[in-house]
Amino acid sequence: MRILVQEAPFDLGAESARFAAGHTDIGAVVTFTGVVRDSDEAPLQVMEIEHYPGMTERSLTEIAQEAQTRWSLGDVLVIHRYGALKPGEMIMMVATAARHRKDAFEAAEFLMDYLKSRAPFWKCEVTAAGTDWVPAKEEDEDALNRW
Amino acid sequence: MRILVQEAPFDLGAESARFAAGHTDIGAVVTFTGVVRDSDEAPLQVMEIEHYPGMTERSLTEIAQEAQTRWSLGDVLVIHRYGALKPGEMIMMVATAARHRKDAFEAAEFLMDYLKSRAPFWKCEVTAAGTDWVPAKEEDEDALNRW
Amino acid sequence: MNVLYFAWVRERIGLPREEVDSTAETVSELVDELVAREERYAAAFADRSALRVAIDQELRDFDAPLAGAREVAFFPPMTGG
Amino acid sequence: MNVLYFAWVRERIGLPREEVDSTAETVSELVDELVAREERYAAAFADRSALRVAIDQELRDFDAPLAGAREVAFFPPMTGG
Repeated sequence: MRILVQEAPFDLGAESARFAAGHTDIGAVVTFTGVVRDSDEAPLQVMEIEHYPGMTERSLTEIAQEAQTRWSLGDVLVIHRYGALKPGEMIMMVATAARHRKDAFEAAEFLMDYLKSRAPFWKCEVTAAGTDWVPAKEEDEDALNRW
Repeated sequence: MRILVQEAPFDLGAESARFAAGHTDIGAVVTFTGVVRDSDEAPLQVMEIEHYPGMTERSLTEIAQEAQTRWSLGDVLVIHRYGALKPGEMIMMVATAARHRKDAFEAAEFLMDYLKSRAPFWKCEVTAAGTDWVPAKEEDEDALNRW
Repeated sequence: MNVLYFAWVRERIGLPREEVDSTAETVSELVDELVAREERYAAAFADRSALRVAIDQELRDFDAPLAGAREVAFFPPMTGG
Repeated sequence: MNVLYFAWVRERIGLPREEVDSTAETVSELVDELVAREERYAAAFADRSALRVAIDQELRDFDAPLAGAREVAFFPPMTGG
């Protein structure tokens, strides 16, 4: 298990390759990558991501451990950035490895659902019109109920 | 959309990075990678993958197009290898890009479910005990019913 | 028409493809003709429910008509991914 | 105890953290004390249902006891991922 909280960009290619390499007891690797998307209204200048140092690492670790309890996983990786990100930049990634694809997919979706609503990150969109804290979506809170 | 059927290894890192790069209208990228897993019984020497040239490309294209019809996707990638593969080698990958994570996850699972049972590949496991054609799993056929 | 075999169907029949002259109107009739030829075909087609068929690279049923078909392929259920 | 504010709660109150001397027994009582202090706290805590609270870096409810707490944090619902 590997949990990284960092301001610097990460290399999706290198991380994916490293994560998937050298296993002979797993058959399935799933990755999810979150990308800064342009705002629906005004062009996005920057996405500011604030977090709660200490609690962030703790909650990501708890979520990853919970995934390992619920599914039979060979490995789990979570990387989440904070700071100022531009449109098109990668915000975060999770990766799961399992013998079977169902476990790898479900665990990755579980990680994402929990990370959205339970890891202490807050996004603020900066456009020419000003700054806006991204509101939490009810559907993201509802997504937790399926687990 | 990009469909590749090839004997040569592919570079998961480079493919993932290229696929996810340079979009500002997508927020979610999901990849699935299939890895040659060691046999449950005897140590696996080689996994021989046979396919039906022509029909393979056609069916992968149809499956990817169907995914693009059913979900709002920015892009789809499918790479599938054939030939002799060793344990730990990557067999195939799919990648999906979408505005929202639900579309990217569902489309990737749909691609995998269809690819398992509807793309003309056949796997043969070679161990010290001989060769065995991997039987199709009933659960893989059943998995199609959810779409 | 061109008849193709894959995986253990190919192994049992002993070749990957052959040109077959046939007046069969459906896939089932074509299989009947092949089975009547030689034991190796009978062995390959012993359990048709364990087989899949494609006509011109599209999955079809065994009762599909062969009119106009250029390529017919027989194989076990697929195991991609 | 150490009280932390994040996102728009931090912006409304105007600082990211402060040391607070309090005899509040629950989170709600602590919020009542803060709100009574100055308008900027009242603005930040106007709608408590829009806020989340963590005690020593664990998510808790507003009626959670503060006994032994070293760090209390207030913030809007999280938007990770």
